[in-house]
Amino acid sequence: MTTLIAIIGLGVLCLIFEIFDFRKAIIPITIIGLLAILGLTVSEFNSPASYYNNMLIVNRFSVSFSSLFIVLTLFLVALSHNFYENHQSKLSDYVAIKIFLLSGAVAMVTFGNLAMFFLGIEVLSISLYVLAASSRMNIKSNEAGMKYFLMGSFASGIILFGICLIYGAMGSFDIVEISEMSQSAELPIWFPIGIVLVTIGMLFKIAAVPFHFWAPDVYEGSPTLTTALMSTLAKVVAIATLYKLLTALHADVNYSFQIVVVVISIASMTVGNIMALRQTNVKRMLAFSGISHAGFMLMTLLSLSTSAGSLLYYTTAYSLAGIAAFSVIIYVCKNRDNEDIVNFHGLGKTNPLLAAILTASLLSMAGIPIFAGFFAKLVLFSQTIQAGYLVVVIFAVINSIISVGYYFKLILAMYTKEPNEERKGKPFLIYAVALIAIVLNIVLGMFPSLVLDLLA
Amino acid sequence: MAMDTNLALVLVLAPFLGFLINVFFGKNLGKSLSGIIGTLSVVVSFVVTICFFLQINQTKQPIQIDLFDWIQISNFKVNFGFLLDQLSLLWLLFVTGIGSLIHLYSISYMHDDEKMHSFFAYLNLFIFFMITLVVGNNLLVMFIGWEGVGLCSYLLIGFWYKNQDFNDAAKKAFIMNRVGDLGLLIGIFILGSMFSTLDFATLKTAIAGATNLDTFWLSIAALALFIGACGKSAQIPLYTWLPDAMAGPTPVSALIHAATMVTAGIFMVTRLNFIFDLTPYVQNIIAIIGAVTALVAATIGLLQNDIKKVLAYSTVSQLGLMFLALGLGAYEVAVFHVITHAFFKACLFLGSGSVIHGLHGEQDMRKMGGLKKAMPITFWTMLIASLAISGVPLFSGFFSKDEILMVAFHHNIALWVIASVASIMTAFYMFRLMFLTFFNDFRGTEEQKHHLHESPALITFPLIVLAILATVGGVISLPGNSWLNGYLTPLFTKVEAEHHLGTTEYMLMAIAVVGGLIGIAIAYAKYIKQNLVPNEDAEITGFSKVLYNKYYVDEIYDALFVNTTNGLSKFFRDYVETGISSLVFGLGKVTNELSFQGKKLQNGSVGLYLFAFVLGMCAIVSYLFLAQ
Amino acid sequence: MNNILTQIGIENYIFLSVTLFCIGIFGVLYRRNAIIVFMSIEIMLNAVNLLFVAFSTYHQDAQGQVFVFFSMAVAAAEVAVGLAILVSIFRNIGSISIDNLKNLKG
Amino acid sequence: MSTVLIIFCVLAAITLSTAFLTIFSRNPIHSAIYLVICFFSIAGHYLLLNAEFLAIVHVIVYSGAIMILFLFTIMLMNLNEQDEVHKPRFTRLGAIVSFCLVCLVLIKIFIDSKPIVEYDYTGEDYQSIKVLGKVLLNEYMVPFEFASILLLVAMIGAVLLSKKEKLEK
Amino acid sequence: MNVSLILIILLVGAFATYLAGDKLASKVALFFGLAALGCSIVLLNHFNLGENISYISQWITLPKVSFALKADGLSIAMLLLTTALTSIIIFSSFGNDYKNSKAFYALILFMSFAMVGTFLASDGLLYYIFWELSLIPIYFIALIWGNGDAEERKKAVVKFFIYTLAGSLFMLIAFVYLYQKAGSFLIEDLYKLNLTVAEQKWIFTAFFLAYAIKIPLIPFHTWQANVYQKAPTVGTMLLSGIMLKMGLYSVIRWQLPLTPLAAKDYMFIFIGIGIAGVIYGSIVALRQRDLKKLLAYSSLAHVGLIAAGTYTLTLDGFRGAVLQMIAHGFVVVGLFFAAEIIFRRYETRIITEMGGIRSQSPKFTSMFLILVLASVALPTTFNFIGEFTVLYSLSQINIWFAILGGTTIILGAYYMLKMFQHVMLGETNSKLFADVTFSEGLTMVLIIGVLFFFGMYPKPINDLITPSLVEILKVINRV
Repeated sequence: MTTLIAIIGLGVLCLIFEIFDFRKAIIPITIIGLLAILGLTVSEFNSPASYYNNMLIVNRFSVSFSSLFIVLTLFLVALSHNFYENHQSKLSDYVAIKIFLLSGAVAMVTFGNLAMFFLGIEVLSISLYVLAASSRMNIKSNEAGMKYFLMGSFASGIILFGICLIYGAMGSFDIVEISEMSQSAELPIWFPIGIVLVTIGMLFKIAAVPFHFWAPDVYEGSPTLTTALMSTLAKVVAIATLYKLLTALHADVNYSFQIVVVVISIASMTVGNIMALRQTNVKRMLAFSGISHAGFMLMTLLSLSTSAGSLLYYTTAYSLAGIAAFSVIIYVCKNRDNEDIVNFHGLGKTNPLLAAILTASLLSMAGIPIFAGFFAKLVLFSQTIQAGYLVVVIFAVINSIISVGYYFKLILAMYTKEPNEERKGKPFLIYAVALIAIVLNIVLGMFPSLVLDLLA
Repeated sequence: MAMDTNLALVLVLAPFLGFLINVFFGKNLGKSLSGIIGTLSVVVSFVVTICFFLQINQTKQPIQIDLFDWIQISNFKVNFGFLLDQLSLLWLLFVTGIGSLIHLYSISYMHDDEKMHSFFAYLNLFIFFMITLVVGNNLLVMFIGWEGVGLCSYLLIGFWYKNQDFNDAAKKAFIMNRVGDLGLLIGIFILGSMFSTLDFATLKTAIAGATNLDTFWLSIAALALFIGACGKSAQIPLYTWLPDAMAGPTPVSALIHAATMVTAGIFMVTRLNFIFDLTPYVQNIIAIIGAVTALVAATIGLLQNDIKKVLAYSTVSQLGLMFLALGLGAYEVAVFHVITHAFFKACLFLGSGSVIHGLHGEQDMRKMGGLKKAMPITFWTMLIASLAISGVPLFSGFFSKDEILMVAFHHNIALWVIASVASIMTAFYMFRLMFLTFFNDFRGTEEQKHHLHESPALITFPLIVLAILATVGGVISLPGNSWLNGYLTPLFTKVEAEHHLGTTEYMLMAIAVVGGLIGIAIAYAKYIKQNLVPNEDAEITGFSKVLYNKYYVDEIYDALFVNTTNGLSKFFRDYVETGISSLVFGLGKVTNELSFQGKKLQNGSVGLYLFAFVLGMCAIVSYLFLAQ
Repeated sequence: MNNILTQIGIENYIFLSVTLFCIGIFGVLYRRNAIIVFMSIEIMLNAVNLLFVAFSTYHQDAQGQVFVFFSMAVAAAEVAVGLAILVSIFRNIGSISIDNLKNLKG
Repeated sequence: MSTVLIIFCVLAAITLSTAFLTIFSRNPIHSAIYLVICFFSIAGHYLLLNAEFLAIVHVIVYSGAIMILFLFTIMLMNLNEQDEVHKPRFTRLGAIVSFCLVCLVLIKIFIDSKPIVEYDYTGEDYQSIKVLGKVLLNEYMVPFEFASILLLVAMIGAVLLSKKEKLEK
Repeated sequence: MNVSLILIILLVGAFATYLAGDKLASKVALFFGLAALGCSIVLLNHFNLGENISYISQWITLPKVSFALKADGLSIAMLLLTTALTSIIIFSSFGNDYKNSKAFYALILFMSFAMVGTFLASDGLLYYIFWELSLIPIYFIALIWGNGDAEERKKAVVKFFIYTLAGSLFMLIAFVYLYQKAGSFLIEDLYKLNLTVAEQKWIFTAFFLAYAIKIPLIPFHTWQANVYQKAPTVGTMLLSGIMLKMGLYSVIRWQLPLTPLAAKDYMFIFIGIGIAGVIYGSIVALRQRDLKKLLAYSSLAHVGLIAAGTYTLTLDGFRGAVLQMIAHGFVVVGLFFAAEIIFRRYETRIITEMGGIRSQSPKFTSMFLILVLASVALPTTFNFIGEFTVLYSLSQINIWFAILGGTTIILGAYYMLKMFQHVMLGETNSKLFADVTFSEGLTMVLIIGVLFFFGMYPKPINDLITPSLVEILKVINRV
């Protein structure tokens, strides 16, 4: 609860700073503020509670995911410094929107009432629409924003319809009440339909096949920092929320629903990976890679009762790798009009550190050991096999193999091609973010219990 | 015992030391010194051998020396050790003895070669391995020597490595030997698993003590061992490498490809006589192959013009005779022939070497002739050796060959006929060689003629020694009173009764002698009376051409094995490899193509995206709520 | 007085709402004019709002109606942002047909 | 058939037909007008269900604010029939197919489901302004405040998207 | 003192090498390589004294993974092989001048680290991690410092990586499945499992995919020749000398004991595959134009035989396989080094462009010839011991296996001597060929020394490995 308030306060503070022309202080203050909020959040870890008539329920799950979101936002805000160098007058808006977005995200994992859930997702979405379209004069950005907006609000409509049906069945928005009722009485069919519709809406947000089409286009068109945000924070928030929704509502997760999850999961992995193979735009490639990772994350829904820890671990691993990768992309593609793979040629020679970081993050995504990505997949596989879905795991493995193909395309470009031009400057914050993210990733890879045991 | 061990080590390691010295310091030592060291090292072995020989001749007790554990197999252990018994010492005697002589010979013969020190190094190495082969106390130590001599043979055949033909010959020798080696290994495997030992002595007692022997597997083992012997001793079907091996320097041909290495097969069969005795089928096969080899090689030898090739086929033919004897169970006879053959064949080779040396490398007999005057010692020594090989009475070859023929006669007339024909042919082609080389006028170039000279003493001395041995070597096993048979008796399980010299035997002897003389006479008529010179290659026709081309066996082998393998290799390389590879790449290509097609679906139209969204939603909802 | 839905039947409201929602979906799929697409989305949201009120009556519960307020706020916010994006697109390419938005593909 | 049901049917007919017309009319302005009618009919439904406050708010927000915004944009862009691009046939086909599909699927499900026959009636006041206010500002205080964040974000966003940048060099 | 020390040395070495800078890198790397070798010898000593040198500690609670390193004789033998070869390989590269050599040598040490880990790990997951980890350095070594056309190289290397990864991921599934059954990844616990035949069969197949690709066995070998050819010689040495031994080692350590019933059922098929590899590899090697490719195919043939030996499930097969693994490791490193020595002088690997080297370089010729002969298993060389034992074990299963497998003696001699003839012999080459330098010579002599020493006296290694192999056989025959 305090987290949410503090975040909103910080957002407002950003806007106030702009008014009083403390522009230079915005990012440092935000970073410090976020660190403080992180501390605040973590301190709630062992004190589960519910606030305001169950509007917000703070438990380990919400705290750990909130912390993850805060860390991710921290990274993204740190990257903003360099990214918005030429847009100083809008800096406060950008940062404030990110902070508000974080508040939406936190609301989504902390919700105790579907109203909070819906508002949270809308805050998140609307912020994202704005950020996607935020490069005003760039047609691609406009297009990305428009596509995202159209499809996003369509999905919102569906989610809303789902919530409505749940309400119709239960007469309440409170998840505790709903979950109690869902176990006892004979339910009208509205309830499962509602759950399914909400799930579909969330599947859209995490870009699972066949609701994934927006993702590559939007990722490609959006400003790179926004893409980073979408592919890490937004995706993680969506899957976490979906997970929470399904667990908290004791939803009707029966066998046929699991079959649907299996099919979607396999389809997402396969489509994402196969489509990524022929991409030359790095952001687009990562978008498809994100789709395939969505497929992996969906595997957690097959063993709902036990997989919270592994979901947290997977999302952490994935998003840390994503942050590291995107920081390098931001650095490399700064002042370029596209993110074509050509820009990465010879990075291994001109900038070995960043190349190494990007390589490491790609390897993590590919699931190569010692990187957290490996354990993430391992734990996932383990749980899924335990749940009896060996087929999914086999598909997952085949997809891991395919994925190496395109991750390595980028690595090859960095190490085997001749560099085309020198890049000037070594922006400290980008280096720091990339390095910290990847180091965190590796540390988690070496000590997976740090995260895995949090929600055990 | 420690004394024995040390002496045995000296025996084995002296040539190895010579090898090491020559390898590492040969270049600095100078040619003569390296030659002397090489020779000395073999002489040392020879002296030690004599010591042992004298000792064992008295005690009659074989000397067993175990050095260390070598290979560990689950059901048995192979020690590295030596066995010095009658057989191995006998072999050692002529290996090191003739070896010393040939080393001595080489000092002069190879003096013009810039790589003389490596020549001696290889020779020493060869002697080392040959000794190992002979003294090994089990099959595997023997196998070390077995492969080692093959290696040295390879090195020495290809000694003039700048000529790729010679290298080809060397390679061929090695590979064909290896075919045999595989056979030997298989034999070893079977014996090992049957009796859980490879040690000769233990093996012998194990077989002797075995109650119900699996004769089938024993026969297979014997056959496999015999294949090994075929490879090493140039028997059909693995004989074709030996004539090609003449590419090496002549001392090598004398030492390795006439006197010592090629007799390894006979050594091995004799060593394992207790196995072969139990497998009569295999013995028959050995006898038949031996006889056929003797005949085939002799027929080929009839028309060869290269002086060394003639000798090479003669060697193959003589080895065939020895195997005939082995196959008939007359091991001591075979051993006897090995020894006499070593004397006269070494002498012949060295003589031919002397001739070649005198003619600066000419080997074609058509370009020789009339060398009698220029090279008298060579001529006389070679003549003696030829007489010996032709079986002229009182020369050593007469006794040994005669015994083989006699044994054959007693077993099977057909084999006797074949062997007799082969020996008549031998007499013919040997004297053809002699007449073409030493009689009539010189047919070479003027310049060669100008330089004709007798070889230096270092070359002629071994010739003389060997000629003497070739003459008197027969005394060790005179018919009716054989020292050799008595000496070897402890080795054999079955002791054949001594042949009494009855009328039949004298008849046979007479037939053999007459046959030999007829052969010589024909050669005399053809090459002295008519003064014929063999035709140029192109003019040879008819069956002669088949013979001259060695029955086209090389060509047939090439077509059957070499070309097939090479063709297969090319096929594998060009098609199968690319096939499998493209199968793997194909998977990648398919996914890539899918990706390419998939990109078309992602066409940027929001309408399509939403359409997919709605369809997906319908599908899920209807699956969940309508299909149930 | 009793529940008004006894006379109408909640099913009828559901059918009406579903149909309206589907019309909204149809509009989104059918039209290429971004403004009309926005309107279709508004129709969808309104269909849901209608159902909320119906359910609220069905349960005799105020929460459904309260939720409609939030839903309206969301609709308003979405429209504001959507139109802002639309305007900026219109400024850049002079058209609001979503068919013209095909630069990003593949 | 009771009066209420008749009113419901009429309103429903108006709602659906105007919704259709919104989509089918070629002129965006007409679409907007039809949409307004549609919204009014929905407000009629609200009134029918005794949700007077909501009906008024609905009219104010939708017909008053959102529709004005639409119209304003349409005017701004000066849209008319000619601007309407030709729709490819398969798009239309796809749209119709999916419309029918969704409709059929959803309606089929609801038809299949068990009909509701009993309706609660507590007689308590649950939808007067007073009650709504209490619920909204007591129970739903946090979402209410959070909605303000939503609007704030929308505002910042709209500004961000249309604000011209001061070029600082 | 326990075995984790050696891992630490290598890992620290990798970082130290990277930090040492380009100039010092090779020396620092060699220092750490030798330190690791020394450490493994000390460990051997401790092991022989019967001390406990394993290390185990809990690593991840859920799934239950331990950081468990256990060294039995087999592991220590592989450890010695790895560390000795690493040092030799590093030393052998002193004659080359690599750009960015700090990264290069760091990667070598890192790879060595991963491989040592693979040989030591006694926890399935830890083992898998090391197994995968070893892929990354070799990928970069081959990619960045490789030779030949860049595009071709990329294709080959990526294929290699994806292919091997593909195989090992199936192994991962098998491990996870086993974990579900056993509740632990520890090898002791996995050994205790009683799986049904059907389960064993698919687990066996999953393992086989991983190992067959890594070793490689036909028909999974297509990556091999190209990568060997394209990788820098150091990389090729690492791959052929040590890395493929990982696969063979794993067959003995993991695959067979975990799935004994399947192994027995499938025995003939997999021995057949191994032997087919022998013949196929030898025949393909005959007509290769590229020296390194030829050696690659020869390697294919040799490992085919080793694999066949392991699948016999006999003590002899195991022992022969392990001996041959070590012997082959040394000889193949030596041969590739010979190819490198030629490349340093002639800048080519095409056999037809060589020839006539012998007269210019007697030392090199002798050493090369010895290696060639060792690789065709001439008695007195180490390879003979291994090959003999393996063939013997095959003959115990079926004499035809021994005969067919034994063709390697003939075919091997054929292609190796043919290669030797065309590379070294013939008319003196017009291009100058300087004889080996001191360091090159030293490298070769070391390798040759090892081959001859153990060829004559394999007992120490035999005594080292036999008890652990007997243990493994006990596990295999537990049912």
